[in-house]
Amino acid sequence: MIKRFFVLALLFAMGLLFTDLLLSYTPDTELNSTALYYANHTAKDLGAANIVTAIIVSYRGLDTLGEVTVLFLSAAILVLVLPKGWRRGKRKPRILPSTGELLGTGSHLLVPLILLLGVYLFVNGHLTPGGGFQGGAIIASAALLLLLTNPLQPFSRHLFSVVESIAGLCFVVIGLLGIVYAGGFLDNRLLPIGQLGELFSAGTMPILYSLIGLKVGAEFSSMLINLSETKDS
Amino acid sequence: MSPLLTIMTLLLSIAMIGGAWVAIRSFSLPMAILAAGLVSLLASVMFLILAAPDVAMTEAAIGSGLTTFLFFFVLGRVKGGEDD
Amino acid sequence: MNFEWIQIPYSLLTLFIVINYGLLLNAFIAKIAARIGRRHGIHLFQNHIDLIKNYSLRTSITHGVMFYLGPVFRLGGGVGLLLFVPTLYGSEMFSNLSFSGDLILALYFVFFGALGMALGAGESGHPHAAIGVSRGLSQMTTAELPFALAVFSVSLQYQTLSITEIVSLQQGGFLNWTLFTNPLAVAAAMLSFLGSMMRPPFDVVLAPQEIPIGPPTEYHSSYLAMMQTNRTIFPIAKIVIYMNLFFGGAASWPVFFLKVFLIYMVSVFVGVVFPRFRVEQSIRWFLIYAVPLGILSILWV
Amino acid sequence: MVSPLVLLGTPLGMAFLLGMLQNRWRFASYGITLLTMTCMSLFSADWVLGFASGSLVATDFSTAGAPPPFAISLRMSLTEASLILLVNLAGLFSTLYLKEELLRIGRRGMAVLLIDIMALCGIILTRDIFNLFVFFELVVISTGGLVLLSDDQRAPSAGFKYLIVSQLISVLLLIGIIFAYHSTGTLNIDGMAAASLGLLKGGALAFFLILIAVISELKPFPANGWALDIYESAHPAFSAIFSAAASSAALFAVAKLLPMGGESWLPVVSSIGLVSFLAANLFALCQENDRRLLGYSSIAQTGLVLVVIGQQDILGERYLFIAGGILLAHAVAKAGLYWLSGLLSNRHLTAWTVLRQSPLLLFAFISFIALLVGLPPFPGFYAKWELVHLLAQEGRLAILGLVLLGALVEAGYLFRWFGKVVKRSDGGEEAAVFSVAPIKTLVVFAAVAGGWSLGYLWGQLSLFDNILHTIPVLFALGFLLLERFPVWLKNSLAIVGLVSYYLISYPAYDPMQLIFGTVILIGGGVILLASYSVSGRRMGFYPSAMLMFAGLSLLIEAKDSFHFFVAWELLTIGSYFLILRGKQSEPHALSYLVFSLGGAFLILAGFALAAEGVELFPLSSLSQVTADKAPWVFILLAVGFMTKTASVGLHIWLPGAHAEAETDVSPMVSGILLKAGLYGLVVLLLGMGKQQLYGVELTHVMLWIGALSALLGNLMAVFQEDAKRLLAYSSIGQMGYALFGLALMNHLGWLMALMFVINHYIYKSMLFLSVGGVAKRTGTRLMYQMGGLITLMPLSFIAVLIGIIAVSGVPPLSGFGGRWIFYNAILTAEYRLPIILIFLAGPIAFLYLFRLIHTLFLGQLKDEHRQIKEAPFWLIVPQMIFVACLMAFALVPGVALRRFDLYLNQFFPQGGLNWEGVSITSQFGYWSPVSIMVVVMVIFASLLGWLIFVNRKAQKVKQFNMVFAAERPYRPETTHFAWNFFAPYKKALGFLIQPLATRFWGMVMDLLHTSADLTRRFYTGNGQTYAIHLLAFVVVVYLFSMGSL
Amino acid sequence: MVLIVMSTGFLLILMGLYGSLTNRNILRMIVSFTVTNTGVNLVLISVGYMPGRTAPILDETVAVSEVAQRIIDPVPQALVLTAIVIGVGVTALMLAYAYRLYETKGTLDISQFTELKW
Repeated sequence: MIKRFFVLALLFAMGLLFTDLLLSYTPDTELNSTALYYANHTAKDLGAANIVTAIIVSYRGLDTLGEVTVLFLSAAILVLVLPKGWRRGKRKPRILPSTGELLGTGSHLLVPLILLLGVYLFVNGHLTPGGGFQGGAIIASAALLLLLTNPLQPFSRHLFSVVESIAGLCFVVIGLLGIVYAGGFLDNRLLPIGQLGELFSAGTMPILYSLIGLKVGAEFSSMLINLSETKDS
Repeated sequence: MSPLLTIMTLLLSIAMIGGAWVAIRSFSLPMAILAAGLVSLLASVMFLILAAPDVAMTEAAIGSGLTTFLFFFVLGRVKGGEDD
Repeated sequence: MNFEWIQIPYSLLTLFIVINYGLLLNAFIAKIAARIGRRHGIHLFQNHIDLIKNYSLRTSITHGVMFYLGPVFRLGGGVGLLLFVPTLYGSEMFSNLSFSGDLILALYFVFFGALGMALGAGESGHPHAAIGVSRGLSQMTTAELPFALAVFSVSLQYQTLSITEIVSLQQGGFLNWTLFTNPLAVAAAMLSFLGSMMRPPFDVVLAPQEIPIGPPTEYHSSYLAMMQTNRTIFPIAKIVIYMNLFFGGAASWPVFFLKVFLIYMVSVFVGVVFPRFRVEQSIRWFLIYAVPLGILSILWV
Repeated sequence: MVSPLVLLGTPLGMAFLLGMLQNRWRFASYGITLLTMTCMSLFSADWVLGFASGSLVATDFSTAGAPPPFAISLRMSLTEASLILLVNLAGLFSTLYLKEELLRIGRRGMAVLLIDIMALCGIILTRDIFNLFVFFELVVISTGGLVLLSDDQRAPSAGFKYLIVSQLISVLLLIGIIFAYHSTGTLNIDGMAAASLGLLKGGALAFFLILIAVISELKPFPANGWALDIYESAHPAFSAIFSAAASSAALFAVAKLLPMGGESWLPVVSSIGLVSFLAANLFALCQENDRRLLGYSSIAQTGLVLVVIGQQDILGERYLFIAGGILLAHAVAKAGLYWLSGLLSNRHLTAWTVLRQSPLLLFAFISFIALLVGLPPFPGFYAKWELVHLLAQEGRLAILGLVLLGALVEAGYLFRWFGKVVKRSDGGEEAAVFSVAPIKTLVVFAAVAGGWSLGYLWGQLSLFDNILHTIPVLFALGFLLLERFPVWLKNSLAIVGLVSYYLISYPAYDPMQLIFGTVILIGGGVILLASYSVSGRRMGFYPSAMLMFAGLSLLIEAKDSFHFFVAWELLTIGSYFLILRGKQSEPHALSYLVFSLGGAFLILAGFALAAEGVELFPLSSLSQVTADKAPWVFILLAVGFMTKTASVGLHIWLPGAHAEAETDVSPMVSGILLKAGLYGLVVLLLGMGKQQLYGVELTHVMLWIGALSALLGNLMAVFQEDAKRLLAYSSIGQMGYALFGLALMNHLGWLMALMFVINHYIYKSMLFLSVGGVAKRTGTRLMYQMGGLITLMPLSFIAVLIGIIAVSGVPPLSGFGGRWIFYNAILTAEYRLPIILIFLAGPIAFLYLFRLIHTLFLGQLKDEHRQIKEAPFWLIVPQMIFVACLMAFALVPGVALRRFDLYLNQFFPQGGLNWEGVSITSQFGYWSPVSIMVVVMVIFASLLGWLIFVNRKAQKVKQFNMVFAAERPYRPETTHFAWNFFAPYKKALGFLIQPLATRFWGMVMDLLHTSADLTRRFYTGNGQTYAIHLLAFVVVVYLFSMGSL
Repeated sequence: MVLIVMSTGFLLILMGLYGSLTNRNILRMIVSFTVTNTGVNLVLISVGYMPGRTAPILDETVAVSEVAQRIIDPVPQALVLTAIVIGVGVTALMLAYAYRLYETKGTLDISQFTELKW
């Protein structure tokens, strides 16, 4: 009880801090210099319609690289963290209650569609809302669906890691090529930027975002699979 | 800024806070997880209102969808631990 | 003041006079004590006879090198102390070997004999010797303190460390004596004097020797003779220092004999009146009564 | 030069590549990892060299082809390059070290390790604040993975605690970042600084959040329970990275961010650092687990660097030198210690005793500890020196004091540990195993090499000379290489070295230096003769001894405060190692070291206060210290020096240290080392003269201290049962005399003090040697267990006899000269009261001296000692030399003193001595050593001769002819006459020697320990509580800083 | 409106923190942290919001020439995207840890994992 009280007092103080922040906040009426630069230069220099994508993939590409690395790390560490016996249990065949006709058939029907949606999202990431992360998550949801229908679904873990690694490697290599052949690391002008609004425009941006999508998808999937695989229950 | 939007925001906010309350204080852990997912989902609606479609999609897909499933996968493995 | 060869026979002469006077003095005091106790007492020359007898005895017992050193140190200390201090003021003949050093030399040479005796007694391996020594040294540390303070006070008073000069500054009437110009220092010194005379109430140091098997049993014949000689010389050598520092010194032998006798009698009287102190009692006594006097005397100057 | 982006991209790419490989290609994976790490290290080394040679300037690297504020940019300058070199090297060596674990865990673990290192480099390089956040998260997650490398079952819980806390941190960081962005319109750190974020509306709060989040990554007290748990349970090689690399990176991040907030935040940072530094050091006192202890120490050191960062406003261009010195020294040492801990199987501190099996590893261990504590010649020393000076110059005395206090506590527990390792017997039930793994050992030695080269580098970079360039130090270190050779060779070399150094340098000495120099170098050589009696190799003795002598000889040559202090530290360390060699000396060596270092810090503070920003402060300018500071400088320095001379109150280290030291070490530390303190006082008093504080004459106070030391030292010596302890206490008394003499501030007082320097050296060395020889033969130092040794060890007896006559000041030996000068000196003194104490002290010396000689050599020979032989030849040789010296010095003291007497005339023109022929005259009295000697000898010889003559036929009486029998009591020693020898004396004066000082210092230690032990319990081990601590920390800092800003 | 969202965000943060600091069950702590993360994301987005403007995407309604006047600040959105992904990474890791801890002790009570202390 004392602890709870103490926590409340601390949070109250934090609340004061936040209130302070809140009260000192005045919404901007004009874009600040950074945002203005992005607004004015994205289309012209990078040829991307979705400014957020441009920022993520190009201007702040290093962040994104770090971000996919976070996922890569999480996926890798997940395997390390989970107890040794976690995966062994799957040797024992289990009798599971049927998941039902509807789910089974539905999933077989849905999975390709979902995959397609995912791919669409990240391929068009530089033009429309959505991109690699969203697309990757959706691809992972396909894997999830398969898992739900059949928890014993055999997945080629190696396939995931190869996809993941190749995507990551390509990302890094393209980024580094940017230093040599274009303005800098992850400069998308490695390829011609093309016409604003077209699919094959914005230089390497769609490629990079697709790589991100693949990588994220693979990582999420392997995370889900690793967490779902059962020991004995 | 239409008043409609403001009212919607307000309602969403209230719903989120309610959801959050359930998430942190609910007796049942699955309920808490679902409530947290719901908060996330409502947040993604909020993001749409705030003109951030990219974020909204991500939050919906990852924050509310994927995370919730991760939780349930683990929850299924910890027998008896959920009530500690 | 430089060394000349003639000083050697002069010093030996001093030594001779002092030994004889000392022997007689001791016998005289013993006689007085005996008469007070209605006994007949010793013959006045008994000490002479004993001494000569002991010197002529042979022994076939030794306890080792240090055993020899005991009496040697002891007597060497006594003789040295006597000779390092001018005996008669203004007499070239009886200023002995005082060119070697000043008051400080005398002050520290007092310890020479004590140290030697302690060592020699220790060599005998007799436990009582060690007990006596430890008591003696313990008592000495505090007994000497008031004296050291008084000496310091006196040298501050006269701004010199030379004994001859101190005496010369006290000439011209007994009111010039330190006894009257610096009574506190004298008081402190006299209390200290009581402690160093090996008489009651401060003679518990000697107690182990009184036990039949104590060190004197081991030190016999010529050893004993040497120690007896020292017993004779040492108190007088010490009194000479007191006399020079506090009582105006002595310009001639009669004055010398008189002053030494009177000073000696102080300790005798006190000894008759008080019973023995234990060591820790005497230490406290010196610290409580004598040392403050000494401190006051220093502050007084 | 390789672009920093490649530096980040390559390990990342390789990590991705590892993800693709087959699980079974483990060795290939490991090879790739190792290769990558090596390349990265080489690349960063290339950068460092480039910057160091001056061919490069700091450059920004932009990404995405857009200019910096709009795209993420990286910066590379000397600082960044050095730090990433550090990070990569830590990574490389840890990879080597982790070979087995990595092969077991497989490619994923290696990938995580690579990414961890990469992310740390990213934190250092990036100039974008959100990018910083990303890299921090990467570090968090990879840490979460790498914690699992450990076999420790508790590691996962530690990792989880870390994750909880890092969640909180990231919340704070993100909110801070977005509001900072809102205020300034940029995410670039430089941009934010240019827009002075701290001054904008809401900006201060945003900055606060960012700052506190990054600082939280530094594990500040009290929000650091999680970090300790990680340190304790993680694999040591990972802890090495976590401590060395991660902390450095986070510290750099703080330094990078601070310009955003402006100068007003510096005190906040300083305070946080200071609290961490003190608290962590305090808590470390109670640690028994090695890795947790190292964890506490890491936190403390990080706190110290944080203090430095917070003080950058006054450090100016030396900022990097100072911060870098502390940071790099800590990083190398801590990494080394963690690697070392991996070689041991047991986690208890005392388990490290197995290191004794390998002298090289022991050397590594002590090198690391010296690096951490900041002893010369390591970088921390130079850094601390300059830091303290700059702090003093700006009057930031509170910080100065607290930093030094913390450093002292740190030195305390680290050296306590070292002492245990060197001295404790192996624990017993759980004997630690000591794995011999060549690669791991190699890694440890890489750290050792790194530490020493950093020491050299910092010496070169410092404003002063390089310590490693001074001949005496090199000579001492050279003995490290000779360790394999036998004693006789090393000993001869040492003696030749000392003597030839003396011959080279003495023409340049003034009389003052000459006296000290002779005592130190020639005196040292003489004492070293005794070391021939030791056979074998005597590992560790010569480097330590020579280090001490190096320090001593440098001390008297020092012209300025820096060299003086360096020498002071060197001699302290050297003598500590020497003392530690004694069988039972562990606790005493520790208290010696703690007191000495405490004293040294006071001296450091004193010099710093005096220097007032002068880079090289000549000792002669002590006289020009401004009047308002002078008394304080005087007090600091005087107390510092009096610690070394063991003045009463600060004396409790001495008896144990001197008594427990080895036979030939005791004379060195007593006869020679104590003089260092006197030399310091001489320098101080010559420079500053009399000082007054609040109307109190400070030399007067010293007079009292000296007199009290003389009295109490002697008094305590009287009651010792242990012969060497008795001598040790007597040293306190003797030093009291010398201090008294100096404090008299007149000609003769100083002459007396100098005479004590010579005399005390001779007779105390001699006594320690002979008592040591006796103790060696009898196997005990307790006096009541000895006796009657005179016939068996006559030469030792003669030495002691002469020694005690000299000590007690009885004519005719040289001790009397001292007393005579003393009396003359006090006749002109202004203060009379303390003299009384000295008077009392004098005869007391008799008591213990008599006891010493009597109970050892006289009395009854013990049965078990009947077969004893005279002390070894080489112990006797120096004793006889000393006897000869004493005799010579007694006869012709003028040889040594006359020149000095003249020399003193320039300081105290009044009251010199007159040297006419053989007699010496002062204004008050006279003294003729030769005639005294002749007279005494003649009397003595004639009496002795006669006695021998008449008793020439005497036979020796057997000792049992005089002992009476009695029942043997339960404790036989209580009936021995030598037991409790001066019992009545104790009854009378015992109250004076109540162990007040011991009790006081014991109480201080207890208080420290108890409070540390109680408060550390708030690290409950509960991850949630740790998170609450963090939150509370944030809130408290928020309230404080908002209140003060 | 922005202020409403922002205060909601802050409130969610505080509630999440409260939940994670008072619930002893590890899974509940993690759930609470996701609530906190959602709150953080809300705050981040609301800071970048400007009333009356549209999403930072160029399409038929937003011409290149007037883009600076029409769109809202894209930077916070980019940051939030990154933050969400990082958040899920950390959450996944914590969940895995939770299971690992459960395996060792058979409990999810955080106060049971205190072997390391002091």
